[in-house]
Amino acid sequence: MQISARRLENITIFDVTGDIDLANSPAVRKALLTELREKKIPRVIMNLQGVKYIDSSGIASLVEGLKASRDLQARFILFGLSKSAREVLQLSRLLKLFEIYENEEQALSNESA
Amino acid sequence: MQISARRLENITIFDVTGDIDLANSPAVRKALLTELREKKIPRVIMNLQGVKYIDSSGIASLVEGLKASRDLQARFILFGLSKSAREVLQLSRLLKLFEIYENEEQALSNESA
Amino acid sequence: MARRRLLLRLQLHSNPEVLCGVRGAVAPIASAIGFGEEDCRAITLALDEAITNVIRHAYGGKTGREIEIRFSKVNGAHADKPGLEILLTDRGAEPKPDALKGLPPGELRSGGLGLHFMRQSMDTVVHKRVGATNRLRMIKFIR
Amino acid sequence: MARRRLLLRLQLHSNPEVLCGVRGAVAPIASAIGFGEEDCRAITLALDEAITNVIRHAYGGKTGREIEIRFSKVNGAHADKPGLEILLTDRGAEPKPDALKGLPPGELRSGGLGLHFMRQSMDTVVHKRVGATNRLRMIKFIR
Ligand SMILES: Nc1ncnc2c1ncn2[C@@H]1O[C@H](COP(=O)(O)OP(=O)(O)O)[C@@H](O)[C@H]1O
Ligand SMILES: Nc1ncnc2c1ncn2[C@@H]1O[C@H](COP(=O)(O)OP(=O)(O)O)[C@@H](O)[C@H]1O
Repeated sequence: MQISARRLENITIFDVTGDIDLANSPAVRKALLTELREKKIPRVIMNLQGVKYIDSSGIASLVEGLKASRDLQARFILFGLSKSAREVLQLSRLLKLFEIYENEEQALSNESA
Repeated sequence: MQISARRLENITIFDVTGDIDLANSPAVRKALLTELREKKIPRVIMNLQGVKYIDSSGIASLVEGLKASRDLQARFILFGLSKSAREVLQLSRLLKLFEIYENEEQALSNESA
Repeated sequence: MARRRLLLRLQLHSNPEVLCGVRGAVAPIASAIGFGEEDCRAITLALDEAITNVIRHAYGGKTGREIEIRFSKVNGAHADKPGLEILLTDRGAEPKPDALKGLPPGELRSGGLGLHFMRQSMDTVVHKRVGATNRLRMIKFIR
Repeated sequence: MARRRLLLRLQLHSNPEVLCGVRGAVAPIASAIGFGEEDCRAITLALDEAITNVIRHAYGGKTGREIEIRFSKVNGAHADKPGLEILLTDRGAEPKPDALKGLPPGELRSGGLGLHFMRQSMDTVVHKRVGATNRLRMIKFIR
Protein backbone atom coordinates (compact mmCIF):
# COMPACT_ATOMS: atom_id res chain seq x y z
CA MET A 1 0.00 0.00 0.00
CA GLN A 2 1.17 3.50 -0.85
CA ILE A 3 -0.42 6.65 0.48
CA SER A 4 0.58 10.14 -0.62
CA ALA A 5 -0.97 13.54 -0.01
CA ARG A 6 -1.71 16.37 -2.41
CA ARG A 7 -2.35 19.58 -0.52
CA LEU A 8 -4.53 22.23 -2.15
CA GLU A 9 -5.91 25.23 -0.34
CA ASN A 10 -8.02 23.91 2.56
CA ILE A 11 -8.22 20.53 0.89
CA THR A 12 -6.04 17.45 1.18
CA ILE A 13 -6.35 14.62 -1.31
CA PHE A 14 -4.87 11.27 -0.32
CA ASP A 15 -3.97 9.01 -3.23
CA VAL A 16 -3.98 5.44 -2.00
CA THR A 17 -2.86 2.45 -4.05
CA GLY A 18 -2.66 -1.21 -3.13
CA ASP A 19 -4.54 -3.32 -0.63
CA ILE A 20 -5.63 -1.85 2.70
CA ASP A 21 -5.40 -4.46 5.44
CA LEU A 22 -4.05 -4.91 8.97
CA ALA A 23 -0.50 -4.40 7.66
CA ASN A 24 -1.17 -0.78 6.75
CA SER A 25 -4.57 0.39 7.99
CA PRO A 26 -2.86 1.98 11.03
CA ALA A 27 -0.85 4.14 8.59
CA VAL A 28 -4.06 5.18 6.80
CA ARG A 29 -5.69 6.02 10.13
CA LYS A 30 -2.69 8.08 11.22
CA ALA A 31 -2.56 10.03 7.96
CA LEU A 32 -6.27 10.85 8.21
CA LEU A 33 -6.22 11.90 11.85
CA THR A 34 -3.13 14.07 11.40
CA GLU A 35 -4.82 15.92 8.57
CA LEU A 36 -8.17 16.33 10.30
CA ARG A 37 -7.32 16.70 13.98
CA GLU A 38 -3.87 18.27 13.94
CA LYS A 39 -3.79 20.26 10.74
CA LYS A 40 -7.51 21.04 10.95
CA ILE A 41 -7.97 20.65 7.21
CA PRO A 42 -11.68 21.27 6.49
CA ARG A 43 -11.94 18.86 3.55
CA VAL A 44 -10.08 15.56 3.33
CA ILE A 45 -10.57 13.44 0.22
CA MET A 46 -9.54 9.82 -0.25
CA ASN A 47 -8.75 8.76 -3.80
CA LEU A 48 -9.37 5.00 -3.61
CA GLN A 49 -9.09 4.31 -7.35
CA GLY A 50 -5.94 2.26 -6.83
CA VAL A 51 -7.38 0.24 -3.94
CA LYS A 52 -8.50 -3.16 -5.20
CA TYR A 53 -8.97 -4.62 -1.74
CA ILE A 54 -9.97 -3.33 1.68
CA ASP A 55 -10.88 -5.32 4.77
CA SER A 56 -12.58 -4.46 8.07
CA SER A 57 -9.40 -2.94 9.49
CA GLY A 58 -9.31 -0.59 6.49
CA ILE A 59 -12.98 0.25 6.90
CA ALA A 60 -12.28 0.93 10.58
CA SER A 61 -9.64 3.49 9.58
CA LEU A 62 -12.08 5.21 7.26
CA VAL A 63 -14.65 5.24 10.06
CA GLU A 64 -12.08 6.95 12.30
CA GLY A 65 -11.64 9.58 9.63
CA LEU A 66 -15.39 10.05 9.31
CA LYS A 67 -15.84 10.34 13.07
CA ALA A 68 -13.02 12.89 13.36
CA SER A 69 -14.50 14.92 10.50
CA ARG A 70 -17.88 14.98 12.25
CA ASP A 71 -16.31 16.10 15.53
CA LEU A 72 -14.53 18.91 13.73
CA GLN A 73 -17.25 19.84 11.28
CA ALA A 74 -14.92 18.99 8.43
CA ARG A 75 -15.81 16.99 5.34
CA PHE A 76 -14.44 13.53 4.71
CA ILE A 77 -14.95 12.31 1.16
CA LEU A 78 -14.24 9.10 -0.73
CA PHE A 79 -14.03 8.62 -4.47
CA GLY A 80 -12.98 6.01 -7.02
CA LEU A 81 -14.26 2.96 -5.14
CA SER A 82 -13.51 -0.33 -6.85
CA LYS A 83 -16.20 -2.97 -7.12
CA SER A 84 -14.60 -4.91 -4.32
CA ALA A 85 -14.24 -1.88 -2.01
CA ARG A 86 -17.87 -1.01 -2.65
CA GLU A 87 -18.96 -4.57 -1.85
CA VAL A 88 -17.11 -4.47 1.47
CA LEU A 89 -18.55 -1.09 2.44
CA GLN A 90 -21.98 -2.40 1.49
CA LEU A 91 -21.44 -5.43 3.68
CA SER A 92 -20.53 -3.15 6.58
CA ARG A 93 -23.84 -1.28 6.04
CA LEU A 94 -21.87 1.95 6.28
CA LEU A 95 -22.00 2.88 2.60
CA LYS A 96 -24.71 5.48 3.17
CA LEU A 97 -22.87 7.17 6.02
CA PHE A 98 -19.95 8.20 3.84
CA GLU A 99 -19.89 11.02 1.31
CA ILE A 100 -18.88 9.19 -1.86
CA TYR A 101 -18.31 10.41 -5.42
CA GLU A 102 -17.40 8.77 -8.67
CA ASN A 103 -14.33 10.81 -9.50
CA GLU A 104 -12.00 13.55 -8.33
CA GLU A 105 -13.76 16.32 -10.21
CA GLN A 106 -17.02 15.61 -8.43
CA ALA A 107 -15.27 15.19 -5.09
CA LEU A 108 -13.68 18.60 -5.51
CA SER A 109 -16.63 20.50 -6.94
CA ASN A 110 -19.54 19.30 -4.87
CA GLU A 111 -20.88 21.33 -2.08
CA SER A 112 -21.48 19.67 1.24
CA ALA A 113 -23.97 16.84 0.89
CA MET B 1 -8.41 -22.80 -17.82
CA GLN B 2 -11.20 -23.02 -20.37
CA ILE B 3 -10.70 -23.98 -23.99
CA SER B 4 -13.44 -23.92 -26.60
CA ALA B 5 -13.39 -24.29 -30.37
CA ARG B 6 -15.05 -22.23 -33.07
CA ARG B 7 -15.05 -24.10 -36.35
CA LEU B 8 -15.15 -22.11 -39.57
CA GLU B 9 -14.55 -23.56 -43.01
CA ASN B 10 -11.04 -25.07 -42.94
CA ILE B 11 -10.17 -23.02 -39.87
CA THR B 12 -10.47 -23.76 -36.18
CA ILE B 13 -10.12 -21.01 -33.62
CA PHE B 14 -9.46 -22.04 -30.03
CA ASP B 15 -10.48 -19.50 -27.43
CA VAL B 16 -8.44 -20.08 -24.31
CA THR B 17 -8.97 -18.30 -21.02
CA GLY B 18 -7.17 -18.71 -17.71
CA ASP B 19 -3.68 -19.84 -16.81
CA ILE B 20 -1.97 -22.58 -18.81
CA ASP B 21 0.16 -24.74 -16.55
CA LEU B 22 0.81 -28.41 -15.79
CA ALA B 23 -2.80 -28.81 -14.60
CA ASN B 24 -4.19 -28.23 -18.07
CA SER B 25 -1.45 -28.08 -20.71
CA PRO B 26 -2.15 -31.75 -21.58
CA ALA B 27 -5.72 -30.71 -22.48
CA VAL B 28 -4.40 -27.91 -24.69
CA ARG B 29 -1.98 -30.32 -26.38
CA LYS B 30 -4.74 -32.84 -26.98
CA ALA B 31 -7.11 -30.26 -28.45
CA LEU B 32 -4.41 -29.03 -30.83
CA LEU B 33 -3.31 -32.46 -31.99
CA THR B 34 -6.87 -33.66 -32.53
CA GLU B 35 -7.54 -30.68 -34.77
CA LEU B 36 -4.29 -30.88 -36.72
CA ARG B 37 -3.51 -34.59 -36.93
CA GLU B 38 -6.93 -36.21 -36.80
CA LYS B 39 -9.24 -33.67 -38.36
CA LYS B 40 -6.51 -32.39 -40.68
CA ILE B 41 -7.65 -28.79 -40.29
CA PRO B 42 -5.29 -26.68 -42.43
CA ARG B 43 -5.36 -23.61 -40.20
CA VAL B 44 -5.52 -23.72 -36.40
CA ILE B 45 -5.62 -20.44 -34.55
CA MET B 46 -5.10 -19.93 -30.82
CA ASN B 47 -6.83 -16.93 -29.27
CA LEU B 48 -4.68 -16.29 -26.20
CA GLN B 49 -6.24 -12.96 -25.21
CA GLY B 50 -7.64 -14.48 -22.03
CA VAL B 51 -4.38 -16.15 -21.02
CA LYS B 52 -2.61 -14.10 -18.40
CA TYR B 53 -0.12 -16.79 -17.53
CA ILE B 54 1.65 -19.61 -19.34
CA ASP B 55 4.57 -21.71 -18.15
CA SER B 56 6.99 -24.08 -19.89
CA SER B 57 4.45 -26.92 -19.95
CA GLY B 58 2.06 -24.61 -21.81
CA ILE B 59 4.81 -23.54 -24.21
CA ALA B 60 5.59 -27.23 -24.78
CA SER B 61 1.96 -27.81 -25.83
CA LEU B 62 2.15 -24.92 -28.29
CA VAL B 63 5.41 -26.36 -29.63
CA GLU B 64 3.65 -29.69 -30.17
CA GLY B 65 1.01 -27.85 -32.18
CA LEU B 66 3.65 -26.06 -34.22
CA LYS B 67 5.54 -29.28 -34.93
CA ALA B 68 2.36 -31.09 -35.98
CA SER B 69 1.41 -28.19 -38.26
CA ARG B 70 4.83 -28.34 -39.92
CA ASP B 71 4.56 -32.09 -40.43
CA LEU B 72 1.18 -31.62 -42.06
CA GLN B 73 1.86 -28.40 -43.95
CA ALA B 74 -0.87 -26.74 -41.94
CA ARG B 75 -0.71 -23.31 -40.34
CA PHE B 76 -0.61 -22.84 -36.59
CA ILE B 77 -1.26 -19.27 -35.52
CA LEU B 78 -1.28 -17.42 -32.19
CA PHE B 79 -2.90 -14.08 -31.44
CA GLY B 80 -3.73 -11.86 -28.48
CA LEU B 81 -0.61 -12.60 -26.43
CA SER B 82 -0.56 -10.91 -23.03
CA LYS B 83 2.58 -9.15 -21.85
CA SER B 84 3.35 -12.06 -19.59
CA ALA B 85 2.80 -14.72 -22.30
CA ARG B 86 5.02 -12.74 -24.64
CA GLU B 87 7.74 -12.50 -21.98
CA VAL B 88 7.70 -16.25 -21.45
CA LEU B 89 7.83 -17.01 -25.19
CA GLN B 90 10.70 -14.52 -25.47
CA LEU B 91 12.51 -16.27 -22.64
CA SER B 92 12.09 -19.58 -24.48
CA ARG B 93 13.71 -17.98 -27.58
CA LEU B 94 10.85 -19.47 -29.61
CA LEU B 95 8.96 -16.23 -30.26
CA LYS B 96 10.30 -15.98 -33.83
CA LEU B 97 9.34 -19.54 -34.71
CA PHE B 98 5.63 -18.96 -34.21
CA GLU B 99 3.27 -17.14 -36.53
CA ILE B 100 1.86 -14.46 -34.24
CA TYR B 101 -0.67 -11.68 -34.86
CA GLU B 102 -2.13 -8.92 -32.77
CA ASN B 103 -5.79 -9.76 -33.19
CA GLU B 104 -8.29 -12.17 -34.69
CA GLU B 105 -8.88 -10.14 -37.84
CA GLN B 106 -5.20 -10.29 -38.75
CA ALA B 107 -4.97 -13.95 -37.82
CA LEU B 108 -7.85 -14.73 -40.15
CA SER B 109 -6.93 -12.49 -43.05
CA ASN B 110 -3.21 -12.92 -43.39
CA GLU B 111 -1.76 -15.18 -45.99
CA SER B 112 0.91 -17.62 -44.96
CA ALA B 113 3.93 -15.84 -43.53
CA MET C 1 -19.62 -33.79 5.30
CA ALA C 2 -19.08 -36.47 2.75
CA ARG C 3 -15.49 -36.15 1.59
CA ARG C 4 -12.59 -33.80 2.13
CA ARG C 5 -9.47 -33.48 0.03
CA LEU C 6 -6.59 -31.40 1.40
CA LEU C 7 -5.35 -29.00 -1.24
CA LEU C 8 -2.87 -26.77 0.53
CA ARG C 9 -1.50 -26.23 3.98
CA LEU C 10 0.01 -22.90 4.95
CA GLN C 11 2.04 -22.13 8.00
CA LEU C 12 2.70 -18.54 8.83
CA HIS C 13 3.59 -16.24 11.64
CA SER C 14 1.17 -13.79 13.18
CA ASN C 15 2.60 -11.02 11.03
CA PRO C 16 0.18 -8.73 9.17
CA GLU C 17 2.63 -8.49 6.27
CA VAL C 18 1.87 -12.02 5.09
CA LEU C 19 -1.88 -11.42 4.80
CA CYS C 20 -1.42 -10.41 1.16
CA GLY C 21 0.28 -13.72 0.35
CA VAL C 22 -2.52 -15.72 1.95
CA ARG C 23 -5.13 -13.74 0.04
CA GLY C 24 -3.14 -14.37 -3.12
CA ALA C 25 -3.23 -18.10 -2.47
CA VAL C 26 -6.87 -18.53 -1.56
CA ALA C 27 -8.49 -16.69 -4.47
CA PRO C 28 -7.12 -18.96 -7.22
CA ILE C 29 -7.80 -22.06 -5.13
CA ALA C 30 -11.44 -21.04 -4.77
CA SER C 31 -11.56 -20.21 -8.46
CA ALA C 32 -10.08 -23.60 -9.35
CA ILE C 33 -12.80 -25.33 -7.32
CA GLY C 34 -15.33 -23.46 -9.40
CA PHE C 35 -16.40 -20.40 -7.41
CA GLY C 36 -17.27 -17.26 -9.35
CA GLU C 37 -15.43 -13.99 -8.93
CA GLU C 38 -17.73 -12.50 -6.31
CA ASP C 39 -17.57 -15.66 -4.20
CA CYS C 40 -13.78 -15.71 -4.50
CA ARG C 41 -13.68 -12.15 -3.18
CA ALA C 42 -16.01 -13.09 -0.32
CA ILE C 43 -13.88 -16.11 0.64
CA THR C 44 -10.73 -14.02 0.47
CA LEU C 45 -12.29 -11.44 2.77
CA ALA C 46 -13.47 -14.05 5.26
CA LEU C 47 -10.02 -15.60 5.51
CA ASP C 48 -8.31 -12.22 5.82
CA GLU C 49 -10.68 -11.29 8.64
CA ALA C 50 -10.16 -14.60 10.41
CA ILE C 51 -6.37 -14.25 10.34
CA THR C 52 -6.63 -10.61 11.38
CA ASN C 53 -8.65 -11.68 14.42
CA VAL C 54 -6.14 -14.38 15.33
CA ILE C 55 -3.30 -11.86 15.14
CA ARG C 56 -5.17 -9.15 17.07
CA HIS C 57 -7.22 -11.11 19.57
CA ALA C 58 -5.89 -14.65 20.02
CA TYR C 59 -2.26 -13.43 19.97
CA GLY C 60 -2.98 -9.93 21.28
CA GLY C 61 -1.09 -8.32 18.40
CA LYS C 62 2.12 -10.23 19.08
CA THR C 63 4.02 -11.16 15.93
CA GLY C 64 5.99 -14.36 15.37
CA ARG C 65 3.30 -16.74 16.68
CA GLU C 66 2.20 -19.76 14.70
CA ILE C 67 -0.86 -19.89 12.50
CA GLU C 68 -1.79 -22.83 10.32
CA ILE C 69 -4.30 -22.84 7.50
CA ARG C 70 -5.62 -25.87 5.64
CA PHE C 71 -7.60 -25.60 2.45
CA SER C 72 -9.67 -28.61 1.50
CA LYS C 73 -12.10 -29.29 -1.25
CA VAL C 74 -15.27 -30.80 0.20
CA ASN C 75 -18.29 -32.42 -1.31
CA GLY C 76 -21.64 -31.60 0.16
CA ALA C 77 -25.09 -32.91 -0.64
CA HIS C 78 -24.68 -32.23 -4.36
CA ALA C 79 -21.68 -33.87 -6.00
CA ASP C 80 -21.60 -31.19 -8.67
CA LYS C 81 -21.58 -28.38 -6.09
CA PRO C 82 -18.34 -28.82 -4.20
CA GLY C 83 -17.15 -26.47 -1.51
CA LEU C 84 -14.07 -25.03 0.09
CA GLU C 85 -13.27 -25.72 3.71
CA ILE C 86 -10.75 -23.51 5.47
CA LEU C 87 -9.40 -24.67 8.80
CA LEU C 88 -7.43 -22.10 10.77
CA THR C 89 -5.45 -23.20 13.81
CA ASP C 90 -3.64 -21.03 16.35
CA ARG C 91 -2.15 -21.55 19.79
CA GLY C 92 -3.35 -18.27 21.23
CA ALA C 93 -5.77 -17.30 23.96
CA GLU C 94 -9.23 -18.78 24.16
CA PRO C 95 -11.96 -16.28 23.25
CA LYS C 96 -13.87 -14.88 26.20
CA PRO C 97 -17.40 -16.24 26.60
CA ASP C 98 -19.74 -14.42 24.21
CA ALA C 99 -16.82 -12.63 22.55
CA LEU C 100 -17.53 -14.36 19.26
CA LYS C 101 -21.13 -13.21 19.15
CA GLY C 102 -20.16 -10.19 17.15
CA LEU C 103 -21.80 -6.80 16.96
CA PRO C 104 -24.55 -5.57 14.65
CA PRO C 105 -23.12 -3.82 11.57
CA GLY C 106 -24.16 -0.40 10.29
CA GLU C 107 -23.01 1.58 13.29
CA LEU C 108 -20.25 4.15 13.26
CA ARG C 109 -17.82 2.14 15.30
CA SER C 110 -14.22 1.56 14.35
CA GLY C 111 -14.22 -2.20 14.77
CA GLY C 112 -16.55 -5.08 15.21
CA LEU C 113 -17.03 -5.84 11.51
CA GLY C 114 -14.74 -8.85 11.09
CA LEU C 115 -17.03 -11.57 12.41
CA HIS C 116 -19.95 -10.08 10.51
CA PHE C 117 -17.93 -10.19 7.28
CA MET C 118 -16.91 -13.80 7.92
CA ARG C 119 -20.48 -14.93 8.59
CA GLN C 120 -21.85 -13.03 5.61
CA SER C 121 -19.21 -14.48 3.32
CA MET C 122 -19.21 -18.15 4.33
CA ASP C 123 -21.93 -20.75 4.84
CA THR C 124 -20.41 -22.05 8.06
CA VAL C 125 -18.15 -20.36 10.60
CA VAL C 126 -17.46 -22.45 13.69
CA HIS C 127 -14.93 -21.92 16.45
CA LYS C 128 -13.75 -24.82 18.58
CA ARG C 129 -11.20 -24.97 21.39
CA VAL C 130 -9.12 -28.17 21.19
CA GLY C 131 -6.50 -28.49 23.91
CA ALA C 132 -4.31 -25.42 23.70
CA THR C 133 -5.45 -24.55 20.19
CA ASN C 134 -8.25 -22.58 18.60
CA ARG C 135 -9.73 -24.11 15.47
CA LEU C 136 -11.84 -22.01 13.21
CA ARG C 137 -13.62 -23.92 10.48
CA MET C 138 -15.19 -22.01 7.62
CA ILE C 139 -17.00 -23.66 4.74
CA LYS C 140 -18.64 -22.32 1.64
CA PHE C 141 -20.35 -24.30 -1.10
CA ILE C 142 -20.87 -23.36 -4.70
CA ARG C 143 -24.46 -22.34 -5.25
CA MET D 1 23.71 -14.43 3.50
CA ALA D 2 23.31 -11.93 6.28
CA ARG D 3 19.81 -12.44 7.64
CA ARG D 4 16.76 -14.49 6.80
CA ARG D 5 13.21 -14.00 8.00
CA LEU D 6 10.68 -16.73 7.32
CA LEU D 7 7.51 -15.23 5.87
CA LEU D 8 5.40 -18.19 4.87
CA ARG D 9 5.59 -21.94 4.76
CA LEU D 10 3.43 -23.93 2.37
CA GLN D 11 2.83 -27.63 2.39
CA LEU D 12 1.16 -29.16 -0.60
CA HIS D 13 0.71 -32.39 -2.43
CA SER D 14 2.27 -33.11 -5.79
CA ASN D 15 -0.97 -32.18 -7.50
CA PRO D 16 -0.84 -29.83 -10.50
CA GLU D 17 -4.16 -28.28 -9.45
CA VAL D 18 -2.57 -26.40 -6.56
CA LEU D 19 0.01 -24.65 -8.73
CA CYS D 20 -2.38 -21.73 -9.22
CA GLY D 21 -2.66 -21.24 -5.46
CA VAL D 22 1.09 -21.21 -5.00
CA ARG D 23 1.49 -18.69 -7.79
CA GLY D 24 -1.21 -16.60 -6.18
CA ALA D 25 0.70 -16.60 -2.90
CA VAL D 26 4.19 -15.82 -4.17
CA ALA D 27 3.43 -12.79 -6.35
CA PRO D 28 2.06 -10.58 -3.55
CA ILE D 29 4.82 -11.72 -1.19
CA ALA D 30 7.44 -10.66 -3.73
CA SER D 31 5.58 -7.43 -4.31
CA ALA D 32 5.43 -6.75 -0.56
CA ILE D 33 9.20 -7.19 -0.31
CA GLY D 34 9.52 -4.53 -2.98
CA PHE D 35 9.95 -6.32 -6.31
CA GLY D 36 8.48 -4.67 -9.38
CA GLU D 37 5.82 -6.30 -11.54
CA GLU D 38 8.17 -7.87 -14.05
CA ASP D 39 10.30 -9.38 -11.27
CA CYS D 40 7.17 -10.69 -9.55
CA ARG D 41 6.18 -12.41 -12.77
CA ALA D 42 9.67 -13.88 -13.15
CA ILE D 43 9.69 -15.20 -9.55
CA THR D 44 6.21 -16.69 -10.03
CA LEU D 45 7.38 -18.45 -13.19
CA ALA D 46 10.53 -19.82 -11.52
CA LEU D 47 8.55 -21.26 -8.62
CA ASP D 48 5.90 -22.75 -10.91
CA GLU D 49 8.63 -24.42 -12.97
CA ALA D 50 10.39 -25.74 -9.89
CA ILE D 51 7.21 -27.33 -8.52
CA THR D 52 6.33 -28.69 -11.97
CA ASN D 53 9.74 -30.40 -12.08
CA VAL D 54 9.28 -31.87 -8.62
CA ILE D 55 5.88 -33.27 -9.61
CA ARG D 56 7.06 -34.62 -12.98
CA HIS D 57 10.62 -35.70 -12.28
CA ALA D 58 11.24 -36.14 -8.55
CA TYR D 59 7.84 -37.78 -8.04
CA GLY D 60 7.50 -39.18 -11.57
CA GLY D 61 4.07 -37.65 -12.01
CA LYS D 62 2.62 -39.30 -8.91
CA THR D 63 0.12 -37.16 -7.05
CA GLY D 64 -0.32 -37.02 -3.28
CA ARG D 65 3.38 -36.72 -2.41
CA GLU D 66 4.65 -34.02 -0.08
CA ILE D 67 6.16 -30.76 -1.18
CA GLU D 68 7.18 -27.98 1.18
CA ILE D 69 7.93 -24.41 0.27
CA ARG D 70 9.43 -21.75 2.50
CA PHE D 71 9.49 -18.10 1.59
CA SER D 72 11.98 -15.95 3.44
CA LYS D 73 13.00 -12.36 3.16
CA VAL D 74 16.78 -12.11 3.03
CA ASN D 75 19.21 -9.24 3.26
CA GLY D 76 22.13 -9.27 0.92
CA ALA D 77 25.10 -6.94 0.64
CA HIS D 78 22.86 -3.87 0.48
CA ALA D 79 20.46 -3.41 3.36
CA ASP D 80 18.10 -1.44 1.14
CA LYS D 81 18.04 -4.16 -1.52
CA PRO D 82 16.47 -7.16 0.17
CA GLY D 83 15.71 -10.40 -1.59
CA LEU D 84 13.36 -13.34 -1.61
CA GLU D 85 14.60 -16.83 -0.86
CA ILE D 86 12.44 -19.78 -1.86
CA LEU D 87 13.31 -23.17 -0.41
CA LEU D 88 11.56 -26.14 -1.99
CA THR D 89 11.78 -29.53 -0.31
CA ASP D 90 10.56 -32.87 -1.61
CA ARG D 91 11.11 -36.51 -0.71
CA GLY D 92 11.32 -37.77 -4.27
CA ALA D 93 14.03 -39.34 -6.37
CA GLU D 94 17.48 -37.87 -6.57
CA PRO D 95 18.16 -36.26 -9.96
CA LYS D 96 20.39 -38.30 -12.25
CA PRO D 97 23.93 -36.96 -12.59
CA ASP D 98 24.00 -34.13 -15.14
CA ALA D 99 20.17 -34.12 -15.35
CA LEU D 100 20.01 -30.62 -13.92
CA LYS D 101 22.36 -29.17 -16.51
CA GLY D 102 19.42 -28.23 -18.68
CA LEU D 103 19.21 -27.84 -22.43
CA PRO D 104 19.86 -24.77 -24.58
CA PRO D 105 16.63 -22.88 -25.35
CA GLY D 106 15.46 -21.76 -28.80
CA GLU D 107 15.02 -25.22 -30.23
CA LEU D 108 11.74 -26.73 -31.32
CA ARG D 109 11.56 -29.28 -28.57
CA SER D 110 8.54 -29.86 -26.41
CA GLY D 111 10.28 -29.71 -23.08
CA GLY D 112 13.57 -28.74 -21.55
CA LEU D 113 12.63 -25.11 -20.83
CA GLY D 114 11.90 -25.26 -17.11
CA LEU D 115 15.43 -25.09 -15.75
CA HIS D 116 16.28 -22.38 -18.26
CA PHE D 117 13.31 -20.29 -17.07
CA MET D 118 14.30 -20.79 -13.45
CA ARG D 119 17.90 -19.72 -14.03
CA GLN D 120 16.89 -16.74 -16.14
CA SER D 121 14.40 -15.60 -13.54
CA MET D 122 16.38 -15.98 -10.32
CA ASP D 123 19.87 -14.90 -9.20
CA THR D 124 20.63 -18.26 -7.57
CA VAL D 125 19.23 -21.74 -8.25
CA VAL D 126 20.95 -24.49 -6.27
CA HIS D 127 19.92 -28.10 -5.80
CA LYS D 128 21.15 -30.07 -2.81
CA ARG D 129 20.42 -33.62 -1.73
CA VAL D 130 20.03 -33.88 2.06
CA GLY D 131 19.28 -37.38 3.35
CA ALA D 132 16.15 -38.55 1.57
CA THR D 133 15.15 -35.04 0.50
CA ASN D 134 15.84 -32.73 -2.41
CA ARG D 135 16.30 -29.08 -1.50
CA LEU D 136 16.08 -26.48 -4.16
CA ARG D 137 17.10 -23.02 -3.06
CA MET D 138 16.30 -20.07 -5.29
CA ILE D 139 17.17 -16.49 -4.43
CA LYS D 140 16.52 -13.21 -6.15
CA PHE D 141 17.52 -9.76 -4.96
CA ILE D 142 15.94 -6.45 -5.80
CA ARG D 143 18.16 -4.58 -8.24
N1 LIG E 1 -9.83 -15.24 17.10
C1 LIG E 1 -10.36 -14.61 18.18
N2 LIG E 1 -9.94 -14.89 19.42
C2 LIG E 1 -10.46 -14.23 20.48
N3 LIG E 1 -11.41 -13.30 20.39
C3 LIG E 1 -11.89 -12.97 19.18
C4 LIG E 1 -11.38 -13.61 18.02
N4 LIG E 1 -12.05 -13.10 16.95
C5 LIG E 1 -12.89 -12.18 17.44
N5 LIG E 1 -12.81 -12.10 18.78
C6 LIG E 1 -13.62 -11.21 19.67
O1 LIG E 1 -14.79 -10.82 18.96
C7 LIG E 1 -14.85 -9.40 18.84
C8 LIG E 1 -15.45 -9.00 17.50
O2 LIG E 1 -14.56 -9.35 16.45
P1 LIG E 1 -14.70 -8.66 15.05
O3 LIG E 1 -16.10 -8.70 14.61
O4 LIG E 1 -13.71 -9.28 14.12
O5 LIG E 1 -14.32 -7.14 15.25
P2 LIG E 1 -12.96 -6.48 15.83
O6 LIG E 1 -11.88 -7.49 15.66
O7 LIG E 1 -12.76 -5.28 14.98
O8 LIG E 1 -13.25 -6.13 17.25
C9 LIG E 1 -13.42 -8.92 19.02
O9 LIG E 1 -13.33 -7.60 19.50
C10 LIG E 1 -12.88 -9.95 20.03
O10 LIG E 1 -13.24 -9.61 21.34
N1 LIG F 1 13.33 -31.79 -9.61
C1 LIG F 1 13.96 -32.61 -10.49
N2 LIG F 1 14.28 -33.88 -10.12
C2 LIG F 1 14.89 -34.72 -10.99
N3 LIG F 1 15.22 -34.38 -12.25
C3 LIG F 1 14.93 -33.14 -12.68
C4 LIG F 1 14.29 -32.19 -11.81
N4 LIG F 1 14.14 -31.05 -12.51
C5 LIG F 1 14.65 -31.26 -13.73
N5 LIG F 1 15.13 -32.51 -13.84
C6 LIG F 1 15.79 -33.09 -15.03
O1 LIG F 1 16.23 -32.01 -15.86
C7 LIG F 1 15.63 -32.10 -17.16
C8 LIG F 1 15.37 -30.71 -17.70
O2 LIG F 1 14.37 -30.09 -16.92
P1 LIG F 1 13.54 -28.87 -17.51
O3 LIG F 1 14.50 -27.87 -18.07
O4 LIG F 1 12.64 -28.36 -16.46
O5 LIG F 1 12.70 -29.45 -18.73
P2 LIG F 1 11.61 -30.62 -18.76
O6 LIG F 1 11.11 -30.78 -17.37
O7 LIG F 1 10.57 -30.13 -19.69
O8 LIG F 1 12.32 -31.82 -19.28
C9 LIG F 1 14.39 -32.93 -16.97
O9 LIG F 1 13.97 -33.57 -18.14
C10 LIG F 1 14.82 -33.91 -15.87
O10 LIG F 1 15.54 -34.98 -16.42
